[in-house]
Amino acid sequence: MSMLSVRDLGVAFGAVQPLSGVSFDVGKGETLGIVGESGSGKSLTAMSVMGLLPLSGGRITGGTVEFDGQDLTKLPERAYRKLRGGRIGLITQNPMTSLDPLKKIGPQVDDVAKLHLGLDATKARARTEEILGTLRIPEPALICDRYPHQMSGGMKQRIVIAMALAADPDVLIADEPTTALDVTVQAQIIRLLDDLVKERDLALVLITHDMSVVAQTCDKVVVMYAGRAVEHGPVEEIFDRPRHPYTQALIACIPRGLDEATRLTGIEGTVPTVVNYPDGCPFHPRCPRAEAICATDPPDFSVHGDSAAACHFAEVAHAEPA
Amino acid sequence: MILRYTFQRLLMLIPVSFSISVVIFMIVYLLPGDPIDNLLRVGSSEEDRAELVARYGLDRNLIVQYFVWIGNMFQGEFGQAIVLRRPVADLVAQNLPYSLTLGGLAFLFSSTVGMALGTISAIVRHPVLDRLMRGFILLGSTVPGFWLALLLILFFSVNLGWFPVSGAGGWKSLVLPVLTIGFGGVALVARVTRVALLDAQREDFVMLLHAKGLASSTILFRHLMPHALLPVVTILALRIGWILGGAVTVEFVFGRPGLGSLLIRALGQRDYPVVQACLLMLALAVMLGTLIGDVAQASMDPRIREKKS
Amino acid sequence: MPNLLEVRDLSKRFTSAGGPFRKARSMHAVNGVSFDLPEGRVIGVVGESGCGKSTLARLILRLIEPSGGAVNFDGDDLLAKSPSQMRKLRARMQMVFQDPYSAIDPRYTLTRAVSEPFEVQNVTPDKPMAEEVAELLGMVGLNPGLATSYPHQISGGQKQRVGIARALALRPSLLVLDEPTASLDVSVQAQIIGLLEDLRTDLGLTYLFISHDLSLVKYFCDEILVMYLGRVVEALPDTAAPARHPYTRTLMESTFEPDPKKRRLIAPLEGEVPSPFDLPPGCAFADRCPNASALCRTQTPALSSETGHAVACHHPI
Amino acid sequence: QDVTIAFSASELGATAYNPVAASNLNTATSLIYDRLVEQDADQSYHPHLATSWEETPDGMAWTFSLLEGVTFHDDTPFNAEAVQTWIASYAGTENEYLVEAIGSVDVIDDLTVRFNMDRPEPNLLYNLASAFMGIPSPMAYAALGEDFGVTSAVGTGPYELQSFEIGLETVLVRNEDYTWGSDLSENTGPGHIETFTFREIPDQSTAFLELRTGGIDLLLGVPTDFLKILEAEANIEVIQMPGTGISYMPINVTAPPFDDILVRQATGMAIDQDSIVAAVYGGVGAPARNFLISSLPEADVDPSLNVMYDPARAGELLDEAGWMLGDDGVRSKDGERLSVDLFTANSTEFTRLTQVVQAQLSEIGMEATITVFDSSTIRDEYRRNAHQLAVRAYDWNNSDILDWFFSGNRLGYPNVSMWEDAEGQRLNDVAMTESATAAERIANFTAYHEYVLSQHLFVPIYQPTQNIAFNAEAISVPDPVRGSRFRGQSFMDIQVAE
Amino acid sequence: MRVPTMASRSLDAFARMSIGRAFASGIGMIAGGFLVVLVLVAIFAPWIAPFDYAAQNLMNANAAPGWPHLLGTDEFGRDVLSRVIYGARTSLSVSATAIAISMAAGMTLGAAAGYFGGFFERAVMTVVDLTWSFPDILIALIFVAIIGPGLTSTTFAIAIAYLAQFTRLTRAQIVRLKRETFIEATINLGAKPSHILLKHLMPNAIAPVIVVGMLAIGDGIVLEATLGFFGLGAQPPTPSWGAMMSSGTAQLFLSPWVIIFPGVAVAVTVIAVNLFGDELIRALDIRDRLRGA
Ligand SMILES: Nc1ncnc2c1ncn2[C@@H]1O[C@H](COP(=O)(O)OP(=O)(O)OP(=O)(O)O)[C@@H](O)[C@H]1O
Ligand SMILES: Nc1ncnc2c1ncn2[C@@H]1O[C@H](COP(=O)(O)OP(=O)(O)OP(=O)(O)O)[C@@H](O)[C@H]1O
Ligand SMILES: [Mg+2]
Ligand SMILES: [Mg+2]
Repeated sequence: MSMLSVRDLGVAFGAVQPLSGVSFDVGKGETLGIVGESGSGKSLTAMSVMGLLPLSGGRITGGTVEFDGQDLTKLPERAYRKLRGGRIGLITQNPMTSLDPLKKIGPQVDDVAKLHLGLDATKARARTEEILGTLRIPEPALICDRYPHQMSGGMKQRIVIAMALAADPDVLIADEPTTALDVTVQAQIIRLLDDLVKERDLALVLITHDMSVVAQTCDKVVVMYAGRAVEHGPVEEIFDRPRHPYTQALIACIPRGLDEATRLTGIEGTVPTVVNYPDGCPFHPRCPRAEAICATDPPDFSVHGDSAAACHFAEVAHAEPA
Repeated sequence: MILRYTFQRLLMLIPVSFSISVVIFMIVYLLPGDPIDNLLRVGSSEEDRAELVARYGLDRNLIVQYFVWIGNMFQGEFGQAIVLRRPVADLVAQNLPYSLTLGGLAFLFSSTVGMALGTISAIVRHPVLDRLMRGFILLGSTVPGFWLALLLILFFSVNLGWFPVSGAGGWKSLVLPVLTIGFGGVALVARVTRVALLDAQREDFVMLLHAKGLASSTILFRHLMPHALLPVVTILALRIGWILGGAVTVEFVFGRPGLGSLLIRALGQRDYPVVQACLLMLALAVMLGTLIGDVAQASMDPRIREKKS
Repeated sequence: MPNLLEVRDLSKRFTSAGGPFRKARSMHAVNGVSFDLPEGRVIGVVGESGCGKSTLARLILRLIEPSGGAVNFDGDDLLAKSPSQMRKLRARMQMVFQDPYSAIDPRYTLTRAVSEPFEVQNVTPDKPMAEEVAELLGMVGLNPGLATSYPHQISGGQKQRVGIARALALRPSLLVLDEPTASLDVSVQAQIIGLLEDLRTDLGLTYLFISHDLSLVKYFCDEILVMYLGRVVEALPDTAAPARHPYTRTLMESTFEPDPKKRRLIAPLEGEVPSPFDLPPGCAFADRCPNASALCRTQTPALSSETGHAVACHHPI
Repeated sequence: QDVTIAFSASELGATAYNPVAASNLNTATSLIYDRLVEQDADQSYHPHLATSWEETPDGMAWTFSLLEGVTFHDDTPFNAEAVQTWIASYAGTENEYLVEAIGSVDVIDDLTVRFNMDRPEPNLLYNLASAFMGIPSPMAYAALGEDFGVTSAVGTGPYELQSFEIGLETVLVRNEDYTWGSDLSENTGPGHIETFTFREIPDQSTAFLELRTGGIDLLLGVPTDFLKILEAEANIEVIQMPGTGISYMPINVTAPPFDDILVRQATGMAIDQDSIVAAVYGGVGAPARNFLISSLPEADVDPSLNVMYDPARAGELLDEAGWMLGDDGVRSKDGERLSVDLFTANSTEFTRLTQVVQAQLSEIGMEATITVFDSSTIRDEYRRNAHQLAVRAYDWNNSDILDWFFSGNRLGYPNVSMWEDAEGQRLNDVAMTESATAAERIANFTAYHEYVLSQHLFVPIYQPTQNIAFNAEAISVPDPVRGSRFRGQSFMDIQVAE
Repeated sequence: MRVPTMASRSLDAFARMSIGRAFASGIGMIAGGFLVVLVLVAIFAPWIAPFDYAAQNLMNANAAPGWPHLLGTDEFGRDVLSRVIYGARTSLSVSATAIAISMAAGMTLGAAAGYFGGFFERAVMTVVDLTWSFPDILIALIFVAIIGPGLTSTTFAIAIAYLAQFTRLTRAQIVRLKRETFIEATINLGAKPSHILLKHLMPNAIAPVIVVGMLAIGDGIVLEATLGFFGLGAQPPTPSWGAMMSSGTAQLFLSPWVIIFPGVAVAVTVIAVNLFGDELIRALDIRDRLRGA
């Protein structure tokens, strides 16, 4: 059963529409990867789900965000607040700046349990220490008394995760949780998230720009480009039989050290920005197999088993990889 | 922790105070004119002059003079005013309370009202209110103080007769001067608060606070305000010296006594010891302000506490 | 092949200024690094953030003065050069920087940025400047039509290309690449890497390639130096060599394969990277190392090489 | 029961209530101390602490009988000994000249003293009536030393010093034992008002506003241009008294082009005193034609020596001196423009007057550049001999002011004209020390005055009146005022208005 | 790592600079237009002013606004409008000259401090910070006390009072720019220090300093007015907005126009300067670079 189900989501800031037509489902014990290059709208998707768009002046222009059967786009702010941090947790990209530098760690984490579980100060602290413990943070009591700047990036990211977990959420949204971290630390955090999904039966939305991370952790993938989902499906389908030329190109961009055969060439051209999103298929200016129709008609998703790709040539594409 | 920090900051003030004291000591030698001339009886002889010079120790080597002077300062011995002919300490003691009262009230007024206005303008997103507030802030930070004072006198004292035109008697005489200084101060504090709050709102962690499900008001008061306070405290701390010394215009217009007026008067009369004492007091206030600001910042911000200790 | 670059026991110690109330603290950002870079080869340097990679690059180019050691460039002892000699020499050893966004003066057009090398070295190119610039831009795959653009008008990948063009303007023999793609998207990273590969073959360049991405280094380089807290802990003679240092192995295991079928369980790594300011005695990795012995905590292992595969470990794998 | 008074501009900045040593005294001094004699508006002398006096015909001795039952605020008695110690205490002070002619003081009995003179001094009574000859308690004077007049001031006057904040405020309280007021006041003691608060308001125009808005009850010096407005106010009454000084423009005779007497003379003729009185001072006060106030007999000089407005003649004189009018209206000589510095002090009145003077000088082709200084810097400038012209004023109703401002011993300041002249010095010495009688003194000073005028050392401009304004709803003030100034004797008669 | 630094982003944006953009917004146009007109008025004062600013007419002193004296006359019967017009000359030129001197000196000091660092930097900054924490009016008063009253000393007093601001700002810019990659890259090309300083550091540091200078002209006008009010600035009869107001509080009662109009002139000008400066900051997108200095 899917915990979170996004349908045809669109977002606008004033007149610009940086996001449209994003759909995905994620169920308990499942990890969904959202992958895409910078500016493809990954964070916007996360913000929409969290109901935090108004903070930066954006609004949802269409589609639904269903959580546990209720449409969040119509939820009043007060009720949303209960959900946020309570049943839906968020982990942000940069652990360095995600904690209030003026407050000690303990209270920052305590807040969540106090707010959503109605615990008093001592119980909340006990809970905090317990969670820090489960995240393999040594000496939680000591850590609670520290300030953010006294800790390493990996440790801070764990604190942020602890905050997201404190109220035992059903859904966890992790927006590039490891991008700013070193590889060894990244591996630890990913492992931690993996364990959590299994232990707690979480629904995890893992946003990343790194296909390798997706390959290692996700059950399902949504590939985004220029504010749209271009392909989605089970992770193995996507890697084995990518149907969208963008997905194919993305996979081809990963350096594979031991596999000298493939030479890296990248994708010609540059990622479009919100102000110059192309008509038709957003990828067509860079697409090796683009034809006239691509420049005019936005492609619909064509479904292939569990996966679907928004490409006019999805069938052909798979037959002979670019 | 914070005590240790304070102590360290205090120690660090020693070299600064030393250089300030040298500068202040030297300023007096840059002033043209000679207090001895003011003191000398008309038609007196060179010997009379030499005697006076010796009496005030002006004949000694500059360095010796400096050390004698600074030594005396340390013992709270400010010397005798040359023109006003009384202990400088008395003069300072007589004027300081006026400066402190006026400065203190203006400070209080501008910080409380300024922060309130700044906060309101940062969080209430009403275009008309926003415009009004920005207009007020602009006016407050650009209108010359003495002109504002004149207008206030014209309106409240001359036309309405509510407050005295000048002088330093009773609370009523404080209202207009406090308003005059406060107007600029309020605008400044409001602007800094506003900008700081808007900046703080953009910080990454704020989003996470919202994501925790905290109410906006909680976020404002528990998390944003402390951040906004940091620059406000800095600017207010700097302001201490400004208010004490910068009030001279207001003191002048309202005919109020105070350190500023005393300094101006002493400058005019070339009364070295008084000039030195006033400058030293102001420098002290400035340093104290910075110190208070630093300590207040450190007590609010653990990062500063650590970096500097 | 002769060695274009010989680095011997290069060290850099940073000292945080002590005040009357603060202890001066010092750290070894780079500690006794030695290696040879033969002409035409690519040596990769990998390591985690803060391990001293960029510092090493700067030391080699003498952008900062080392605390000890020697750098020999094409037979010249760099550290013995006077500032003006050094300025001349720079034409032959160039660097591409990590952050393309600030690598070009925002007030310079691309033409001006690319012709600046000639200006500062006071050399006149064989061709007219405009042609030279167009050629350089073409060489790095930029449309010469962009010549009059300002940096803010082009993308990050294009900026990095300009950075490369500037570095190549004076036809250097050595190019130090300090994480040239770390702030770029994967698709652009691939473009740049491809470009660098082409340039290397076309111009016969020698690269010192710095990165935190092991798979990229493995893809791009001939030899790999693994750094940990200022020291080289392992020198892999080729990219297929198995890790002998436990740290290298951790690094390799932490690197994800882009293949969902090759999932593996990542073993948790104990401990944190120690502060470079107060390193424990002995091997800096000891606290996190599964094989650490008492010896590791007292004695720093030297980088010893048998069979050309050097490793600094008391208990190599 | 508390009356607040603002000093006039010229009285600001007193640093001590010490009549013996201080060089700057304000009106409050005259309430703390009594004098031996008082001078009335008609220049006549009246007994006060001295009930009567007698001068020997040769002028070499004066005998004073003292009032009985007078005590100082510290309850020590006022007697002959007190007078003796007091006179002696002037030695070495700036005010020593007041008693210079007195050789010694004999105590004849408890209430009689005799001054033995070194030379006749026709001006003795004038000196004794001056504020600088208020009599302090000898005991307190000795005990307090430098602090006398600062921390406390002890005299026999109708009011006692309660507090003195320098530059700010002086509070006087009634001396309840006072019964010895002079015959210049109706009330001989104690005063009607319990407390007098004297405020120093630096800006006269602020003081004026204070009076209008009820912040003060009495303003001792009203700038003339405010008189009309104050007269129109229902609650405010104005008293005008003859002035005791003049405003004038000293000329530095050592600074070219003023080393040329023709240029000096022409400068004098450029100033239109009548129109200044009419326009700047609203017709109040009188034009000054020479250096002394016209009530002094020495002011009555040969009319041809008086300085009169005559721009045509001024032009001729300048032509004669070689300064020719240029196209731009400025004269020049040998390619040098007739451009001079005009200094003034930074009070509202001076800067106003100076700007009018500047405009009038330009009429004869002299370009004057104004520099405004604060009052003590300007003295430094004079001493440095950096000035050419200046606008200033003095307040003194005795002809010996000529000595003060023109003696060759005081070049720079007060001799702002920088005038050194053997004949002048001779006439000065004669007038100051060799006059045996009042008539002789008048003759000598007139001669000196005439010689000074003949040298064109300054330009007389204006004789102000003393203007006192008060809030008639708060207090009543004696009218007419007796005495040469509005001081102690008049304050005795101030009452709270019904 | 993937996020471009704040500094480089604002540098990028800065390259888009053009003063024209500041005029683009409504407020920018009004404020900027006003300032342009004001400067023209100041330059062409002799042709614009209806009367001679120094011509006295004592018989028509303190006349209320009306015809022919639109803004009334002062205590000497001089035309207030003409004096306000000429006053613009004094106020603008004194303030602009002062700020120009201050900027030149501050930029030199600040650049040297920022570039060389070390003890020199600390010494310069300590002294400069000291003058900074003292109220500018006090600095000006002390300075006037040292070299005497008049426009020259007012100019220098204002210059000194604002020196700290420019020094700090320039230093901050240089220190920040020194960390930019392109500086290191240029050094690595073999550039001499002079090339770095003159071709890269200064040109990039100059824009915020100029904008702050523009804003400081507003403050300078107020300071000049204040000194004039104390009688220390322009000497009579030269009109300056501040000096015109210095004839005492009673003037408020006698002829308030003499005090109100120059004050309005100061206030409106300074407000316009600030508004336009704000627009410049917005147009050049350098708000971030003005922080912390
Ligand atoms: N507040 C905003 N106003 C206008 N446009 C915005 C705003 N926030 C984001 N955008 C635009 O929306 C697009 C998607 O942004 P988003 O942050 O979701 O990208 P992302 O995929 O998370 O990129 P990254 O990998 O860099 O984090 C971007 O092009 C961005 O310019
Ligand atoms: N100029 C400097 N002064 C003091 N410390 C420095 C300086 N430059 C670098 N360091 C320190 O030296 C260490 C190594 O820095 P370096 O930049 O070489 O690391 P790096 O391996 O390049 O890291 P990254 O992957 O983050 O670029 C770090 O701890 C850094 O803080
Ligand atoms: Mg994002
Ligand atoms: Mg680096």
